[in-house]
Amino acid sequence: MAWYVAKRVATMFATLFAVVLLTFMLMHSIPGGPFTAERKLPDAVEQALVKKYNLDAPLHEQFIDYVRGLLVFDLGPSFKYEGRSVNEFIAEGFPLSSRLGLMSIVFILFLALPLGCVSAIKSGKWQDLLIMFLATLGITIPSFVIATALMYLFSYRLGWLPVFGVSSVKGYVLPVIALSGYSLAFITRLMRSSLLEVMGQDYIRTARAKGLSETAVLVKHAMRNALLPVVTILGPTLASLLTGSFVIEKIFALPGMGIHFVTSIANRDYTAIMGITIFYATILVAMVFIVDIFYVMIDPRIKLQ
Amino acid sequence: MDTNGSPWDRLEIGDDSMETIASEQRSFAQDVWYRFSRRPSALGGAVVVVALVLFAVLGPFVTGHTYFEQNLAFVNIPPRLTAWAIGDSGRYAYMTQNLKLVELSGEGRLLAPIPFAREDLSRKLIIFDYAGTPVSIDYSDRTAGLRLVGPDGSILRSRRLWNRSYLLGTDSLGRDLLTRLMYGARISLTVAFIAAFINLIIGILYGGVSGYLGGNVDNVMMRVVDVISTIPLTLYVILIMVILDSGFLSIIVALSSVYWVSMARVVRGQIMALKEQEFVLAARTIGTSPLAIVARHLIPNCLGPIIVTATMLIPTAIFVESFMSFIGLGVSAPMASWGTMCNDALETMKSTPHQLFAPATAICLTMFSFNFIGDGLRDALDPKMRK
Amino acid sequence: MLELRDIVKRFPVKGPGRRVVHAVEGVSFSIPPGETLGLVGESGCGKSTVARTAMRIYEPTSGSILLDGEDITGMRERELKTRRKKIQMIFQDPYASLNARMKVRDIIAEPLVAHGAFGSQAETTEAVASILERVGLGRQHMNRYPHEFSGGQRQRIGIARALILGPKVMICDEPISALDVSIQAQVVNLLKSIQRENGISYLFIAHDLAMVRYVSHTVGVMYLGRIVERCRSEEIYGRPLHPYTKGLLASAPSPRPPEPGAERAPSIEGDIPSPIAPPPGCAFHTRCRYAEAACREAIPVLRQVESGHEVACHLF
Amino acid sequence: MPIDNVFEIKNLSTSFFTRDGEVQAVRDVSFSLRRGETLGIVGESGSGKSVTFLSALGLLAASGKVKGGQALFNGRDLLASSAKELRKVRGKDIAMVFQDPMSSLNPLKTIGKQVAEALEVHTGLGRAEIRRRAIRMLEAVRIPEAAKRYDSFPHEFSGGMRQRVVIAMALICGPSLVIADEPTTALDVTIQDQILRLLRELKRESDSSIVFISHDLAVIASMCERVVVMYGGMIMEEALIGELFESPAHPYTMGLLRSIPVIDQDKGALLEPIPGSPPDMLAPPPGCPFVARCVHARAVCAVSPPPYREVSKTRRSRCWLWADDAPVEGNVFKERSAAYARA
Amino acid sequence: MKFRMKFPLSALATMTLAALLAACGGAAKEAAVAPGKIVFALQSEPDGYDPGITNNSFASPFMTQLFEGLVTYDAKGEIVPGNAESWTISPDGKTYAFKLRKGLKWSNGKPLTAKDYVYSLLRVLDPKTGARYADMLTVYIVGAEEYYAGTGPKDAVAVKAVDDLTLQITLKEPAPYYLGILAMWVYSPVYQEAVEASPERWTMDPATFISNGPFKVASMKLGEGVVLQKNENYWNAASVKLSEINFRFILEPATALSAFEKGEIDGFREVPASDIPRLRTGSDSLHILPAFGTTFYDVNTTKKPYSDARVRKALALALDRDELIDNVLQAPSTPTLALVAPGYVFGGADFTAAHAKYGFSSKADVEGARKLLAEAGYPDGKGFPVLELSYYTNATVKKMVEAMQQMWEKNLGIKVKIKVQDWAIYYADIQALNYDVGAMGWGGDYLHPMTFLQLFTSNSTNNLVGYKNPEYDDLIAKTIVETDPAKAVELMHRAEDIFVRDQPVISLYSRSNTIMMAPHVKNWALTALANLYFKDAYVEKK
Repeated sequence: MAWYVAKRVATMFATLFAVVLLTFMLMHSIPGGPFTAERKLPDAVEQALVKKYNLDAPLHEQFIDYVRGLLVFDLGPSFKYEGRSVNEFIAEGFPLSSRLGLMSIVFILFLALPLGCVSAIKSGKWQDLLIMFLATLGITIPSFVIATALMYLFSYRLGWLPVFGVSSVKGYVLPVIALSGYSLAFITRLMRSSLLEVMGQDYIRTARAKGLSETAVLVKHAMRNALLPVVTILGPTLASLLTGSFVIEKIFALPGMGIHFVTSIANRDYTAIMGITIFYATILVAMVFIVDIFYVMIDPRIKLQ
Repeated sequence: MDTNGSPWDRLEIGDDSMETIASEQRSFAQDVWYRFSRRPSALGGAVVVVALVLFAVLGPFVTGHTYFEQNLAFVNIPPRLTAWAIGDSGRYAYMTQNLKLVELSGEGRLLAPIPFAREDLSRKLIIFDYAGTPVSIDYSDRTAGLRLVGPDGSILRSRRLWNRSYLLGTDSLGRDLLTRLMYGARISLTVAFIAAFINLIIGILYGGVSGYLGGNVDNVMMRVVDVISTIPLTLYVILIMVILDSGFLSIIVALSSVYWVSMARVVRGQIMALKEQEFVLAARTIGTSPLAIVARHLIPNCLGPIIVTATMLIPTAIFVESFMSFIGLGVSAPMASWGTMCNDALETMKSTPHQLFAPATAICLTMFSFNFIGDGLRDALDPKMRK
Repeated sequence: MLELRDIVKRFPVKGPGRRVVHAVEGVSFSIPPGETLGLVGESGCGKSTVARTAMRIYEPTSGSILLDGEDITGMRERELKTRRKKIQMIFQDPYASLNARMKVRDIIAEPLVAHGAFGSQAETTEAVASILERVGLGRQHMNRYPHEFSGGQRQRIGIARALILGPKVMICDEPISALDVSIQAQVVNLLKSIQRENGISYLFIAHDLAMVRYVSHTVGVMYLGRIVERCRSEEIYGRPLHPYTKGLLASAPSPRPPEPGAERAPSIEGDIPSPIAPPPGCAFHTRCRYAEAACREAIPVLRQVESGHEVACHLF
Repeated sequence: MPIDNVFEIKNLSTSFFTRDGEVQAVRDVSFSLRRGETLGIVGESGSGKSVTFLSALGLLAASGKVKGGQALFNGRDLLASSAKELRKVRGKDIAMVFQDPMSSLNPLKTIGKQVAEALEVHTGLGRAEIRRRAIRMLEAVRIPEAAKRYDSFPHEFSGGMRQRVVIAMALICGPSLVIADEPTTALDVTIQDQILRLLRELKRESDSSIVFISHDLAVIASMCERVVVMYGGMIMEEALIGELFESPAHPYTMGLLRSIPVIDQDKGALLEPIPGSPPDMLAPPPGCPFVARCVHARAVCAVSPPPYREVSKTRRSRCWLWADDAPVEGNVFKERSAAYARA
Repeated sequence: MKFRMKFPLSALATMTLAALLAACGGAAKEAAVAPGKIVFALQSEPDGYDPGITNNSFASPFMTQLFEGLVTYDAKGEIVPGNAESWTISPDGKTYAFKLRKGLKWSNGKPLTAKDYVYSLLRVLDPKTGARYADMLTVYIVGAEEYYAGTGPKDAVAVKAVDDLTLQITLKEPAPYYLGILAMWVYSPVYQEAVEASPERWTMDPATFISNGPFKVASMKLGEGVVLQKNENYWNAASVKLSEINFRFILEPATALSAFEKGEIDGFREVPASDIPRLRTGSDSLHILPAFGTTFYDVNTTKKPYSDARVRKALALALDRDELIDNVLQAPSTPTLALVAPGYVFGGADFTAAHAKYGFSSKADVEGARKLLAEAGYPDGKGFPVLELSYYTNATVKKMVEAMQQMWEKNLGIKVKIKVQDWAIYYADIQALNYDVGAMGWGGDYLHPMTFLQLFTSNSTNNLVGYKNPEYDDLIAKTIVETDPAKAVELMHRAEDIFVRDQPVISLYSRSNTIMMAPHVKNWALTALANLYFKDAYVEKK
């Protein structure tokens, strides 16, 4: 176990370093200057800015500087927003995005797992067909269409829920649903196929042969085993949910991380793009790592290796 | 029973009858098709995709419109129209979203714009001149909404008509939505197919090399894949699109350069498992060259998962393309993909919902079809289903 | 014809430390032309590894392989290719050993294609047809796919593929283990008749002692990577010497119902030790009822104790 | 029906409905098992031997359907029982031991839990008592340091140990019938021998009946008193074990025995294999399933299934050659009995 | 008792649900119409809040509410005294002396004096500050350019505090429109103590964000919004009626519109084009106001064939501005072929009244355009290279360029390719003259034609078309030194004549500002310079 963790942590950092290097290179090949605003800047101002952000230094020096900053969790200043640091974008945006993400994951798990189970148990029956139809629908509709349609119906037409913002608890309803759509559908499908697979295993037959009721077989033997693939997918899912969605945040006017990322790309805000990308990657790697550890805890077989 | 012979005649058993093969002869492809075609959803998906391709390829020739031809007089016209009868002329007027009048034939054909005369701000009337007859849009009554009134101030009779000139209506520049949808299908499907195909090739090559060589080469190659998949892929696509400028080719390049990682993983996993299989060992002991082993033994045998993954790459590509369009990185105008059409229509959804409905439905339907095909193929190609 | 000298094969184990699986630890034997060497042993004893190493599917950690007197151990694949005609292999799993995506004709013709043995398609087809008939299948089966055949038929296709280049040595890696009882004899008979006609040498691997005895001229018993006993096949039942061989024989259920009340010979207790950490000394001492102190320390070497009968045991 | 029949299958037919068609896995199978008896079921893969018992216990996969027949346990038809009643029988009165000890154990649960589970379901015992009994059971199947290994996971065990656990799981409630479905097939000979010995010992200590399913006649011979031979979903013959080896009453059994080398097998002579391949159960031949491979086959064999008839008090056979109107000349069975009679 | 028993359970449930919904819906509504408080949506967060630094148009609502310079605008768009009570201009038109109001205070209660102005303006001229609008000082003030370039001393900058209440600024030339420039926020004072304590981040924290306008910052949240509250220390606090303005960032116009229609916000700008007709007839809230801005398309005059004025003119004439405005833009705007937008009135006539003499039609002049193109050597568009029409990511501009593409292709027979980029790259390309025709426009910085006309002098930093005409330059230079307004107008008209003749850009229309503001919000002002003022606004109680 210790060996496993050590190895995982080592690869984690190696991966992150590669991500940093890669994004740094990508970033410096993006055309368009970070100081292009609505109207042309006087040359002197532009030169002053270049100096201020150390953009005239050789590339490798800039990189070393950047990595040095990373080591103390300093993602540098934003080029676009005077006086803002990239850390601030994350500090301001992440809490909301992650709150939405956590709500979504709870929503997803509470809905997807039972639905997947029902679908698997009623395999081939109308319940299964209905759930699978809805799940496929969830995968097929682009999130911006879901979000817009939800807002149109529930906020604009029916007026049940606020159009934007999260000033009240109700404000979370639509963003969470829209954000969950895809993963909800995906995990429902995964749960179904995984449970179907498990239900065909020999040990399920063994459990039945012991005289366990179907419910007991499902709860005591099938569920946990069927959850393993779901757990594996949970890492990336959680990471993507926590880090926010540009689409949802834009449509519901939520000041989250996703918005910052896309606007920083449009603004060519180098440090912001890099910082947020690296943050994303870190969250993803961390989530995958946590999920892996969790996986090891629920699956005793892994411990051997 | 043969009445001539006795039931106790000895039955001669020739070698041939002993070595008969009971099952009917079916090649791999036939076998897959047999199982695939027995799933209504999968078959339905395939039919829809074929129909879509036909729709995309042949459709634009039969609508009588082109995807780029604008008619600024007929912008934002929906497929279902409220027609206001102008007197007893048998002609109708349609009130457009931007408060113009268009003359309409009885069957629902758009004829010509009715010239604007003046606006009476005090009476809240927008007055048009229909061959000497003043016809006005009356917006004085908020609760009743907009009405068309005749010269005497009486409200005109109205009825609902289907738009016969533009079956799905027009977009914000007066282009035929149906033709654009068909054309968008070309773009979206082309992007999807090409991107999926390139991903397929790269994925197979990368995964194949990594899996076949194994060892340290595999280790390094898989770390690279890990790194790439550590950044959410849409972010990469955005970055690449930004570097390359948006456009048709860029989308293909962006999608192709990123989404092969899943394919590479699948192929690698398959190859890793297969290369220890006895038939591959057999090929090695026979003296078959490594290239031939990969080409004749390994690749054909991981075709199942490859095809399934590729099938799922297509909807992914359509999806990502539409997302790119949403953030403004779609194909360049006047080309239209479903994604750009959706995006263009989103903002004006309240005024012109039909513009969103058509492409969104098309995306949905396509995704559904490919999902069903994918599910069908997964089952049909599943080795566990074989005897 | 085929000679293995002191073959050692170890596989690295993933994880911390430099642990290895001691799959084969110093196996030597030679098979004269037209004869069969049978290798028996339980799973994990290294018999399949020996087979695969002999085929150069695995590179031996040390030791050498001599084919027809020629050392093929260090040969590059290019040089090896011409030698491969002389040595061919039949695999255990009749399902996994045939490429499901290829027609029977192409499967059998593959060695010819690989070696460019025949020029024309017609010649190739003819060669395939005749070899198919040789293994008891008809030319009408050529255009079928493997999944349309039963296990026994598939195994015969595998034999045909191995046979088509006219090898001098055939490695049979548990060719009958996966077959139904009623089919096993078909395959064994076929192998025997081929040997009689073509004078091929076999390395025949199985875990069924009765079958090995029946097929082989010489039998080697393997335990944890080593040959512990080797003798003429007639003697293996008649005069087993190594305690493991004795236990193995006692463990195998008699193919006839026991006499009521008959006392059974004591069999072997305990589990097979892990090949990652084999016991020191004689690997069998953990389960051996005769084990002495020496067995725990020194590894016994395979010595000839009688004419044509070798045993690796401190007791002899 | 003799009253001491603990278990009886009557005219059971089971099919699997796959996308390729109906696979007739079990066709008109009947046999019975006496109290305390060990019955062997022998047959090749796909002969329907496992399916027969899975049908009886309601453990078939979703695609499997029992088409007809009865499975009487102590006189009660299991096939007519409700799922709930059946559950009460399963694990308590009838237990099963499956072939692959790795896959029959849930990899995520400790072996102790899995052994104890049947007790939890069928008894109202307290936790501590259940644990005590489970440990005792593990000891009974010779798991060393049973109390310590109680909390181990299956992957920490060797194959032989796992199979012992599976046996412990089956026996924990003291069932009156144990169905061992190829319990040693996945094991090495030495381990197989250990397991067979264990089973024999356990059998001696209890009065439960055992059905022992195997494709290996030798294993059956070392375990059972009586044997049922299955082929192509049907019973070919039924006999006391000695009789079967002595004088098989069906051409299939005869072929089977001849195709196995014996210890003193003449190495010069070839074995006598059964020609051909087993039938495709998607489209089984209309007559005897063995007809295509039978050297004694007659015209009638290809047309209609042979009757299953009593050959002697202890044996039955499903072969046309035993029919009353079958000619004696060239009839391997009738000639033989005629020879006996003459003798 | 009996009727109670009959009371249906479902009705109870319905009532509960209704009450629940009413409670929630009501809360949101209440917040919106609470006396003195408004919520106003902005489309984007500005890139900064420091008046000395930013030139971002999204900063405008903050600058106008938070800061007040020497002069400011009233609701009619006229320049009125702000912090300065009065001022005098020397006869040569070069020296301005401002008399500050007595008792001016910062929002923290500290006194604001002329020295604060000196500090603030000198800070703008310090290159380290990175002021984006620095040229609004360097061009005009004596010594400013030299100090900014590092070639002159700080003392030489002609911004002096004569005493605490008197500020004197000396100009290089007598720019008659200088008061308009003075009204720009770059001339706003900043609080020295706060700025020096944290030069980059003083605007990030309400505690240090000291301002002098009618409002001050109460709270700010990155990406979400900024809440302003009334500044009790404002000199005219008595007339400020709103107690709170909540500026909320809503990027998606459709969301803002929905929120507005559901009463969650009280106003927003940039109304989605296709909703304008609907709102125009169906709502009291839509306001379309003239803007001092022109939308035009830059033409790269350094590149063949666009270096030929006839080609540029042909392109300009081939567009049907009526169609573009009515059917594509769908927002009322004035078609134009000239540069200056209406709004500057001199001598009772709008500057643009003179445009009539150019005699152009808002319809396409296909004949004329084709003729010009043929004269330039491309009859029926033959031989004309593919025109690359560039624009930046924007939904409305996208529609415009697509319509223009078709008009040009149809009317001139040329081939047009559309290219879209993000603003940052697009603008870089335009600056590098790496384009054929590109979407552009200009919103005036101050209410004077010079804000437009100065764009196309040879040395203008915002001359992005490579246009060079000494005659034009000369006229503009003369205008700057002309102290007689009538003569200045005459000079400017002559300059615009040259512009129309040369057509360095293709003008399309003079812009309008659209704004949605709930009817209960009264007395707000949106000037032609697109600055929004809430200092006199109030919320009418229902």
